[in-house]
Amino acid sequence: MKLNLSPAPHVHTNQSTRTLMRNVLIALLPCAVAGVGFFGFNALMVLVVSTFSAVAAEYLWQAATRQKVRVGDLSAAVTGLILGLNLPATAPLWMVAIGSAFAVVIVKGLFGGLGDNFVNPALAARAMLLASWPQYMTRWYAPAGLAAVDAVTTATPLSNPGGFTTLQLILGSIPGSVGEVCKIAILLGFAWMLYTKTVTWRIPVVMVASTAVFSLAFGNNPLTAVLSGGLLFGAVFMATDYATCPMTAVGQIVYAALAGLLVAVIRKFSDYPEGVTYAILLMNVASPVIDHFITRRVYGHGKEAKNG
Amino acid sequence: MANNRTFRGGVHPLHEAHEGKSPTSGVATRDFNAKAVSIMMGMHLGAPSTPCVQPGDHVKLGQVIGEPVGFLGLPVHASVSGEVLEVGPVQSVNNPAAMAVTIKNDFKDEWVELHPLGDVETCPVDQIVPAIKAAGICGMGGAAFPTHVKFAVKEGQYCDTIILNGAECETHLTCDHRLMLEKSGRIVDGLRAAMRALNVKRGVIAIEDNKPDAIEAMTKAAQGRNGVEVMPLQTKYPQGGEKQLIHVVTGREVPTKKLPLDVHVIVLNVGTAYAIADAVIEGKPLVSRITTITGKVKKPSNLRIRVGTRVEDLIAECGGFSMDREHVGKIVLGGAMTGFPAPTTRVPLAKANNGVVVYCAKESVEPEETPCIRCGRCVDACPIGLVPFKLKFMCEADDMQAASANNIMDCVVCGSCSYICPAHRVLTSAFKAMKDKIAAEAKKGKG
Amino acid sequence: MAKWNDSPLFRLALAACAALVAATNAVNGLTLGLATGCVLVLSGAVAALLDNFIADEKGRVVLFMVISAVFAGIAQMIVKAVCGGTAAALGIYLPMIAVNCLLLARPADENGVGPAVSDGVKQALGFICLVTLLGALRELMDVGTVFGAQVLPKGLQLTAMAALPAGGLLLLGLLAGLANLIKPKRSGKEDEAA
Amino acid sequence: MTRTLLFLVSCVFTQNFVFARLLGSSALFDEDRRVETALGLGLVTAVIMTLASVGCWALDRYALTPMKAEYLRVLAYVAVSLIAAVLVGLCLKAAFPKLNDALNEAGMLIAVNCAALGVALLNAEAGYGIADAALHGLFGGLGFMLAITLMAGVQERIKYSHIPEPMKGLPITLISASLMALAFMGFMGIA
Repeated sequence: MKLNLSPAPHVHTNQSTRTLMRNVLIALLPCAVAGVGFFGFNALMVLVVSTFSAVAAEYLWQAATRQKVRVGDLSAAVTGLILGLNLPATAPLWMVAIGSAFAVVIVKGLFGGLGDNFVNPALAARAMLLASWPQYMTRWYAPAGLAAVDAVTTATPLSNPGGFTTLQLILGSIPGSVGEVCKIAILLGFAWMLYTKTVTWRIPVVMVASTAVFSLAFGNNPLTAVLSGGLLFGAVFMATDYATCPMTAVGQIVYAALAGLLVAVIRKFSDYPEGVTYAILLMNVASPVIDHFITRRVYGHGKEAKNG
Repeated sequence: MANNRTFRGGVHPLHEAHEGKSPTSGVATRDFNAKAVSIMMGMHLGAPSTPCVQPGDHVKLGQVIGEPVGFLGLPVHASVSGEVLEVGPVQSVNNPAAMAVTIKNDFKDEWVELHPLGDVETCPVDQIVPAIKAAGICGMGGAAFPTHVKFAVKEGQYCDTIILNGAECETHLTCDHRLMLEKSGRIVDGLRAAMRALNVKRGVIAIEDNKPDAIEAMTKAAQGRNGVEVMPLQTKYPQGGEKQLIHVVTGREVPTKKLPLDVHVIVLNVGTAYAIADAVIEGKPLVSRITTITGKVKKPSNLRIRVGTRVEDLIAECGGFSMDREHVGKIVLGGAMTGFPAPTTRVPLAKANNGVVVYCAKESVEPEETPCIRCGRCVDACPIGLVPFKLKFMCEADDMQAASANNIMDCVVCGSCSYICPAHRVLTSAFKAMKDKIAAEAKKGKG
Repeated sequence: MAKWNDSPLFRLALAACAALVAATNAVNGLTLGLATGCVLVLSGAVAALLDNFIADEKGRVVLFMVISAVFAGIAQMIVKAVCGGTAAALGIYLPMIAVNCLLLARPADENGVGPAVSDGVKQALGFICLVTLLGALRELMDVGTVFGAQVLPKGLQLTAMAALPAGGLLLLGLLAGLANLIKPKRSGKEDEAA
Repeated sequence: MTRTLLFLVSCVFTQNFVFARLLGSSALFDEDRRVETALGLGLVTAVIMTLASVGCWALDRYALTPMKAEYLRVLAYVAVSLIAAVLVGLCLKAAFPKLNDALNEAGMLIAVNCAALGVALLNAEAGYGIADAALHGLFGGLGFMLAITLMAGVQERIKYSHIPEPMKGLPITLISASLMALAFMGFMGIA
């Protein structure tokens, strides 16, 4: 009888990185299905290419740098799928593959792999694609079910507010990126992640609320501001990325509030109709500074230590 | 009754399996007298005692077989009457050569001459602490800190509350639970003795609300005893930790690098209080305790065992392994969160060992350590408010300055972070190693 | 110049980083490289000559900066006269040489004019090659030409990001990483001796 | 009022001195600079840049233009920014000696002068009046402060990341700066 002498604790939670990532993938499915439903076969190809090229890029990177290949933890698949859902269905597939590779190798791999990156890989890749090929990134399909093959440049709710009824905004029968249009699918995914405790409510709720408040302050209709563009998708799936948001609860609230402010400012003043990508990226960059200043009080430290 | 008394952080290990306690929480305690015991000299925190018997001597139950050494020294008593077989090193849980006295049990249980002090409410106050030292009593919760030293209140210090730790937040263990059900009166006696010895007005017995029957029993026993109250707490690990108990019961926080006495509180395990009552009322030394034997054994049970009983005898008493011997993966002395893995079944139990848990091979396979995804679950779980994943990076980089600057010395090594980590990273034992290293460095620097 | 990493490679990359905004195509890169190189060598020589007057380190940096400002002013006029178009394209980054070439130089060593000039020339050549290479690569990726000559098929635009500072920084970072990969990074001290 | 606000956003974000104009980028490469020091250095740089802007404007207005000595502009501006840096350095030495040592560190000294000279030249090129020049100096300095503070935070964040050996040090800082520049591009087109 060979006794195992590994140290305490001897029991572990049954959650693992793989189960967490699997929960996120499940949460993303409704958005993917809705996206393909609205934008047809091209959208499906975009999602498939983005997910598989992310996984392939991670596999090659880890093999090339002689690390243990951990593609099984599904983190590359999540990054790929989220990036795919962030792109218009008209996106050329070679561009999608480059975006996924950039996300997995440059933004994550070069910094040391899972958990070591300081900005959200999918978001950085989307920003890189927008900077490199703006012409491909701003062509939107009019949603016409599976038949939608011809790329027609129509205005999105952001570039022509008021052009769509609120119901359309919610159902998602509006032009936009593959994953961000159907709000119900996003909320379904959010509910699943809350139920499986994959993410906390703090960041998405505070970010959406703050965007609404500041949009109102800047004179936009808060409801359309919340329901249009990538806000809901960004707040639920991208701002809550573990490695890139602050560690403490208060820090996360400050992070989400500032992100909401930035979304409103960018949408109001800058050329880009969509501010969510840059707002979250900027807050990812600022999150280490937030973590530096907003820390938890350690038991027995500070003035409360003596008599409670 | 909704009970919101709890602390920040913490985890719920094996919550779905009633903290792994269901097999033994309803099983009454029964005595078990092994055929031989190996009583170790270093069962308490502090220098091990020196044996004062030779092989061949005949010893009575309760006879001193080890003289105390140093300030933290405690006498060691024979837990059975019989003939001394051997005085030499034995394999213990964390020390391959622990000096021990092995005694063959003659099952007569012939007590040595005892000097009881009488009833706890009327006995002379100044003799209580010497009696505790003479009885060789140390913390039974797991720390094994000599109780008489804990009671040594320096001048300028005072104690206004004694907390009895009945939380038993560890998994699998039900020894305190059974003790509170079966010996509630004697526990309150022990608490009263301690309160009188230190002139303390308030005694609080803290019990987690997953043991309602124990709460009821102790409340009934505490009726009419002045200054004694029972406080139910929310079930969450590590509620039984000294710092967490003090914070929840009195609202005070022990300042860093300080002791509970600096916030005028002393924390005792219910088992220790019971031992104090034995020492005061019947003059008996600490020779036996209740231990939970559970996990992959045929008949999981709570046994009142003699100090020094070997693991193999305990398992035999519980009907042996409930599976093929080869499939046993791990035998842990203590609960799943802080227990020590036993290298062999010949390891004897010490005063502070409150459980023996047998795991099958599948349960004891260490999950592979994968990269940290910075999910922050360990930060939420840490009851002390540290940032475990960052400390782990510092331990990996062997950066002692950074680790101390980030308060690693405040870590109470409770295991919550390693338990909750989805990437199964080895955190708690890395912090333990780093803490020992920093302590050794400090001692070397000072020495 | 204590804690700051002192290997020539580090200083080279730093100076190139400061020139990224201007060096968006090969021509700009080359012009800027040449101008900076000349200013560096001349300032290094003059500074070495005047060295024994100023003892402390900070004073020597100030001296070097003033001298290089003079030469930078002269260089600006020459470039404006020779190729006005490029001078306009470089914008304020041409006069910025006054400060940027300080990144390349090491005015702290006191061992006379000879080594100062040779070190200056070595750094200048390195800088010219690096900045021109960067300019060429970014031009290739942005508009598909190098020194104006059409390399890639017309209309095929690799990535517009290369012309932006973000793209430049990324490219320089990858190049620096590659350099470390090919010539494993020796510790700071060793570089000093090389 | 909103014009100044938009000017602020433009100087701090769109045309950030470190990430967009890459003036003073050598300040980014100090791995173990604490976030608090970066904040202090940023404020000091903002003051120096404002002083330099006003000084250079005055020099231009009252000395260079009347004497039609544009060719001396570079030398004059370098001199003014040096004086500004030395002046601020002196009063800093008394108040915050530790900050002063950080300021006089190699990379930082060059970065500050680079930024001061840069803002002065930009003012001249854009033909700003005294008010706009001063504002440009101040807002540019705040952008500089934000950049080096965020970079100090990021350095602290990736300190324990498992960065591949050849990428350690300068290359990874360049990549980080590139990602941060990407994030700052969100404000393209504001003023």
